[in-house]
Amino acid sequence: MSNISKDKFISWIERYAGHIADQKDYLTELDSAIGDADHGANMHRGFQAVLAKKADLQNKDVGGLFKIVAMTLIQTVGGASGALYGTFFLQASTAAGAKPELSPAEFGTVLDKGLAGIVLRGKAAVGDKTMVDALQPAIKAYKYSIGAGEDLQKALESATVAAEEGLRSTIPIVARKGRASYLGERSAGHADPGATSTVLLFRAAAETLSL
Amino acid sequence: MSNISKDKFISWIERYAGHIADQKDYLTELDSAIGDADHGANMHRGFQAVLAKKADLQNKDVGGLFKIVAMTLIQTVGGASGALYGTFFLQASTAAGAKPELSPAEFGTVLDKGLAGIVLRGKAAVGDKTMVDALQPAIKAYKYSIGAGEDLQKALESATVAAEEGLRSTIPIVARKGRASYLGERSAGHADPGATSTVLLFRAAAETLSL
Amino acid sequence: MKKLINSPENVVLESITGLGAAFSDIIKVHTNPNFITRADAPVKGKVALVSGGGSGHEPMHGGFVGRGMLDAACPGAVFTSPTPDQMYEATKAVNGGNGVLHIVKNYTGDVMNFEMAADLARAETIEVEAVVIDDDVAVKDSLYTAGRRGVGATVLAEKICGAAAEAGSSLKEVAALCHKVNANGRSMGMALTSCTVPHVGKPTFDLPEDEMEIGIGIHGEPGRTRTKLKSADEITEILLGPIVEDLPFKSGNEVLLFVNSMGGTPLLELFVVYRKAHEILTKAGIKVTRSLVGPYITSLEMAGTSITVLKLDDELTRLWDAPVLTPGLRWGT
Amino acid sequence: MKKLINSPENVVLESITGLGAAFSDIIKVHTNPNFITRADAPVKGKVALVSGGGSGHEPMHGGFVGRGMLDAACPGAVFTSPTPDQMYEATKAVNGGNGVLHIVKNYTGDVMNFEMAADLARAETIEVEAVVIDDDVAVKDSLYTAGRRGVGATVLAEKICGAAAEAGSSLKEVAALCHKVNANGRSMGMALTSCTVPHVGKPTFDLPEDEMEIGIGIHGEPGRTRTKLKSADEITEILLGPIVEDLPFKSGNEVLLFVNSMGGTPLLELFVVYRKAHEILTKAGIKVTRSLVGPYITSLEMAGTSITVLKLDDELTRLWDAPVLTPGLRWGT
Ligand SMILES: Nc1ncnc2c1ncn2[C@@H]1O[C@H](COP(=O)(O)OP(=O)(O)O)[C@@H](O)[C@H]1O
Ligand SMILES: Nc1ncnc2c1ncn2[C@@H]1O[C@H](COP(=O)(O)OP(=O)(O)O)[C@@H](O)[C@H]1O
Ligand SMILES: [Mg+2]
Ligand SMILES: [Mg+2]
Ligand SMILES: [Mg+2]
Ligand SMILES: [Mg+2]
Repeated sequence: MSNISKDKFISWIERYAGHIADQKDYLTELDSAIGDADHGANMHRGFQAVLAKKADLQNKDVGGLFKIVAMTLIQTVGGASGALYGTFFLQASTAAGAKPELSPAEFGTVLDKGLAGIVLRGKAAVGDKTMVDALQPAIKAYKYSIGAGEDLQKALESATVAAEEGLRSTIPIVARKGRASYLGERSAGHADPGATSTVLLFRAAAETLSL
Repeated sequence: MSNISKDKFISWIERYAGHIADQKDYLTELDSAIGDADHGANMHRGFQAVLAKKADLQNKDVGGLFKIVAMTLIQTVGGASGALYGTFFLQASTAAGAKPELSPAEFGTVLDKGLAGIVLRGKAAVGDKTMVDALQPAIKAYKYSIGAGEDLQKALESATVAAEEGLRSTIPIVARKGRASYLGERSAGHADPGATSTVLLFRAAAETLSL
Repeated sequence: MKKLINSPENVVLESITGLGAAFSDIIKVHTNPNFITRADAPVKGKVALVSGGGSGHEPMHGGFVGRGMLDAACPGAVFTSPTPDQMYEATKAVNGGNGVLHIVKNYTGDVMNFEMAADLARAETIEVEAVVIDDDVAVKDSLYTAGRRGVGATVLAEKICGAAAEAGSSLKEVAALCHKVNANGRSMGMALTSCTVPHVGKPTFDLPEDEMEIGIGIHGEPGRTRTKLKSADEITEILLGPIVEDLPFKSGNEVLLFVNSMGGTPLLELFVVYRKAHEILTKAGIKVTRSLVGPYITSLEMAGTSITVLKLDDELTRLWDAPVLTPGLRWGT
Repeated sequence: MKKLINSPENVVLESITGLGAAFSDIIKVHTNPNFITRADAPVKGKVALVSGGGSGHEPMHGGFVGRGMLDAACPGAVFTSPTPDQMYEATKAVNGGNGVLHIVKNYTGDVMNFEMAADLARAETIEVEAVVIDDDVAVKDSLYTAGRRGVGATVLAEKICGAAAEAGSSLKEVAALCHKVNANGRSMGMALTSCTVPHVGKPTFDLPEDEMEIGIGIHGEPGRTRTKLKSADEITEILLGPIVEDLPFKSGNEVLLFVNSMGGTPLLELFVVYRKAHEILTKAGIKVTRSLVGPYITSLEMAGTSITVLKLDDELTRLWDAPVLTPGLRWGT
C-alpha cells in the first residue's frame, strides 16, 4: 500500500483550513448555544495563520510540518481548542519525526500520539461531550480498517463516519468538560463544537491523503 | 356677575389634577419627542402631592390656597415646570391675598401676575415654544371677554380656545427656550409639552369656576 | 423595560441609600428632602461646594461628594432637576461660614430651581454664588436661547474647584476658578442607543440598527442630527473637530482629555475612542498631559460616548492632581 | 451590531493601545505577543503577579496592572483565553528574580494555556506557581467536571495578593494567600440581556423582554436557569442565598461585599442591589466592613450584576486597604 507523502499532508492541512473557513459561522453558532461563541473564529484565526506559513511548510519533513502547524495554532488560537489542537499536532510531530512520508500504519500511530496528548492536557474521556468523542472512535476505526488490510481511502472514510457518529453521540450528553459543563442540564440537546471541527479534520483527510 | 368662591378654586385645582393624571402619558410622550420624557410624571407627582393636602386647602383664603399649591409644586415637581408653575401660583397667591373669593375681573389680574412671574423666571416670550405661548393669549382672551361684559363661563371658554390656538402655534416653531431648544431645527413639528399642560389648566377652569 | 429596580418611584431613594451604606466613611445621605453631604460636613471655614441635577447620571453628582470635591449633591428624580428645598437644605447643612458655591449645569430647570434655592439661602444671610456650566459645543450658543448645555466640564469643574476650596480659597476665588474651567473646557457627545427612563418604561427615542445620534446631551434626549453609523475613528473625528475649533485649542496647548461613556459603552470600546482622540490631538500639536476615561457623567444605560477637552495651565493641573476622596473619583489619599 | 469599534479584528489591539496612551505613567503596553506590564517592571526582588484571560471583561485584567496589584496582564481575543506565548513573554518581562505567580480563572482554555506558558518559563528556570480561581457557586463542583468558574473573587485576589507581593512576601506566601482568598470568596451572577461578541455581530443568546438568566459566567454564555424577570430585591436574594450557604458565611463574620455590574447596568441600579445585599447580610449578623461597587469584571455591554462576598480577617483587610495604583483601582496613593 502506497505511503502518504509530505505534500499530501500539506494538502490535508490546506483542505482543513478551507473547511474551517466555510464552516466558521456554523462552528461559532454551535459554540453560542453551549459555549462562548468563538470556536469558529478561533479555529479560523489559527488555520489562516498556518496558511500564511505555506512557504516554510514546503521545505520540511512530516514532523517539521506538523511542528509548524502546532506552534502556529498554539500561538494564534487561544482558548481550549488552541491548546488542544496545538498539542495534538505537537505530539503528532514528535511521533512522525524526520520522515519524508508515512505509511498508513505509521500515520495511525501518529494519530494515536496526538490523541494521547489531548487527553493528557484536557483530561476528558469519551462521553464528556468534547472533541475526544469524535477523535477517539475515528482513530480507532482508522487503525482497525488498516489492520484489516483495507486501503487508505477506505480507512479514512470509515474514520470520518466514526467521527460523525461520535459527534452525533455528543448531542444528548450533559457536558462534563469545557464551558458547556457550566450549563449543566441545559447543555444536553446540542452538538459539541470541537467534535464538529474534528469531523472536518477527518473529512479533509479522506479528501486528500490517499489521492 | 357672581364671584368665584374659594371652593370653586379648590374644584379647579382638583379637576386639573385629574386632567394631568389622565394625560400624564401623553404629556410625557410629547416631552420624549423634544425633551427628556418627564413632563407628565413631573406634573402628576406635583398635583398628586397637592391633592394629598386637601385638608389644609379647605380652611384657607384664596391667597393661602394658591400658596399651598405653589409651595407643593415647588417642592415636589422639580424641572422647569416645577419652578414655573410653582412661581405662577406663588405670584397668583400674593395677588389674590386674604380674600375668600375673587371677582372675574380680579381673577384676571391674578392670572396676569402669575404670568408675569413665569416670564420673570423663564425669560421666555411668545414664540419661544413654551407654555407662555398658550398662557399669554389665554389670559389676554379672558380679560378681553370679561372687559366686554361677557359672563365668566364665556370668558373661560374663549381663554381655553385661545390657549389651544397658542398650543397649535408652537408646533411649527423651532424652540428657543427649554430643552427643546437643544434640538435646533429638529424641534419643529412637535407641540410643546408645557403649552399642552397649560391648555388643560384653562379647560379645568372652564369646567369648574363658573358653575 | 429590563432594569434592576423595585419600582420607578423608589429607585432614586433606594439607590442613594445603597450609596450611603457602601461609603458611610465618606458621605452621609439625608432624605426628604434628598441630599448627600460629606460625612464631616460642615467643614468650618471652608468654602462649600453644592451641585445637583436629575438622577441617572451616576456617578455624577452623588459619587463626587467627599474631601477635595463636592460638599453636597442634590439628586432629583431621573432626568429631572432637583427642587429648591433640596439645594436650600443642602446649602445650610454644608455651610462652613465662608460661603457656598452652587455649580449648576445649564438646563432651564436646574438653573431656575438653584436660583430659587439661592434666594432662600441668601434670605438667611448665607453667602451663595452660582456658576453655570455650559460646555456643550453641539448646541449653538445665542442670547435668545437657553444656550449651551452643561456636560463633561461639570465633572472637571467639581474636581478642580473642590481642590481649591480644600486648599482654602475664598468663595470669590473658587467661583472665578469655576468660570475659568468652564471657559477652557469644551464637550460633545453621541449615542448609539437611547435609554429608558424608569417611569416611562420604553426608550426615549428609537434608533435603527444602522443609525446614531450626534450632539446629544445627558438626558436621553435626541441629538442635533441623526446619521448612519460610522467607525469609532470617524465618530471620534466628528466629535473632536467642533470641540477643537470652538475654543479653539491650538498647537502647543496642554490639555486634559476626558473620554466619557454614556453608560452602556464598555471600556473595551471607550479606549478605542480614547486612542483615536489622543492621536488626533497629538497630530495637531496639542499635548495631552492628563486623562480621564470611563463612565463619569452618564445617561442611564445609553450606549455612546462624549469627549471633553480642557485647556490646562499650572494652576488647573496642580488642582486636578490634588488628592480627592469620593465614591467616584479617588487619588492621592 | 452597534459598537464603537473600527473592526472586530483590531478592537483588542486598538483598545490596549488607548489604555497605554491614557496611563503611560502606570503601565506599558507590549504587542505581538500582546501583554501589559507595570511601567517599572521588572521590580527586582519582588514576586511578580501575572494574570490574563479573554478580552471583554475590562477593567479586568489590564486595568489592574500597576503598583500594589498585577505586574502583567495578557489580553486574549474577546472571550478567548490568551495564548501561551503571551503569558510566557509577560512572565519573562516581569520576573524580578523571586518567582512569578500566575492567577488563572478556572476555564479549560485559560488553565491549559497558562500551563503551557508555565512549562516554557520553568524550562528557563523561572520559578512559576499557578493558582486557579473558582468561586462561582452557580456551577456545581465535581471531580469529574471542569469545576467552578473563576469570577468576582479574581479581582479581590489580584488586589490582595498584589499588596502582599508589594510588601515583600515570598512566592509560596503569595500563592498561599491567593488560595486563601479563593477559599473564602464566593460569587454568583445574573443577566438581564445578552452581549454581542464583535466578530459574531449578534447577541450570543436571545432573552425575551420578561426573562432573565441566573447563574451566568463572564463570557456572555447563558446561565444555569432562565426565569421570569423579578424585582431587584428578589434577584439580590436569589444571588446571595447560594453564596451565603455555600461557604457558609455565618453570623459574626466580617466580609467584603462586592456588587459588580456586568457592563450595561448603570450605577443607579447597582446601588439598589447593593442596598438590598447589605441589608440581607446585616440581618444575618454578617458585618459588611469593606465594599466594592461598580463594573470591575464585565461581559462587554451585558446588563446584569454579580455579587461576590469575601470573608475577611485582619490580614485580608489590611492587604485590601493597602495602597494600589492601577488604571482601574486606585487608593492610598
Ligand atoms: N477538557 C477538554 N478536553 C477536550 N476537549 C475539550 C476540553 N474542553 C473543551 N474542549 C473542546 O473545546 C471546544 C471549545 O473550543 P473553543 O470554543 O475554541 O474554546 P473555549 O471553550 O475556550 O472558548 C469544545 O467544544 C470541546 O470540544
Ligand atoms: N424658559 C422657559 N419659560 C417658560 N416655559 C419654559 C421654559 N423652559 C421650559 N419651559 C416649559 O417647560 C416645559 C418642560 O417641562 P418639564 O419637562 O417638566 O421640565 P424639564 O424641561 O426640566 O424636563 C416645556 O415644554 C416648556 O413649556
Ligand atoms: Mg468557545
Ligand atoms: Mg422634561
Ligand atoms: Mg426633566
Ligand atoms: Mg472562548
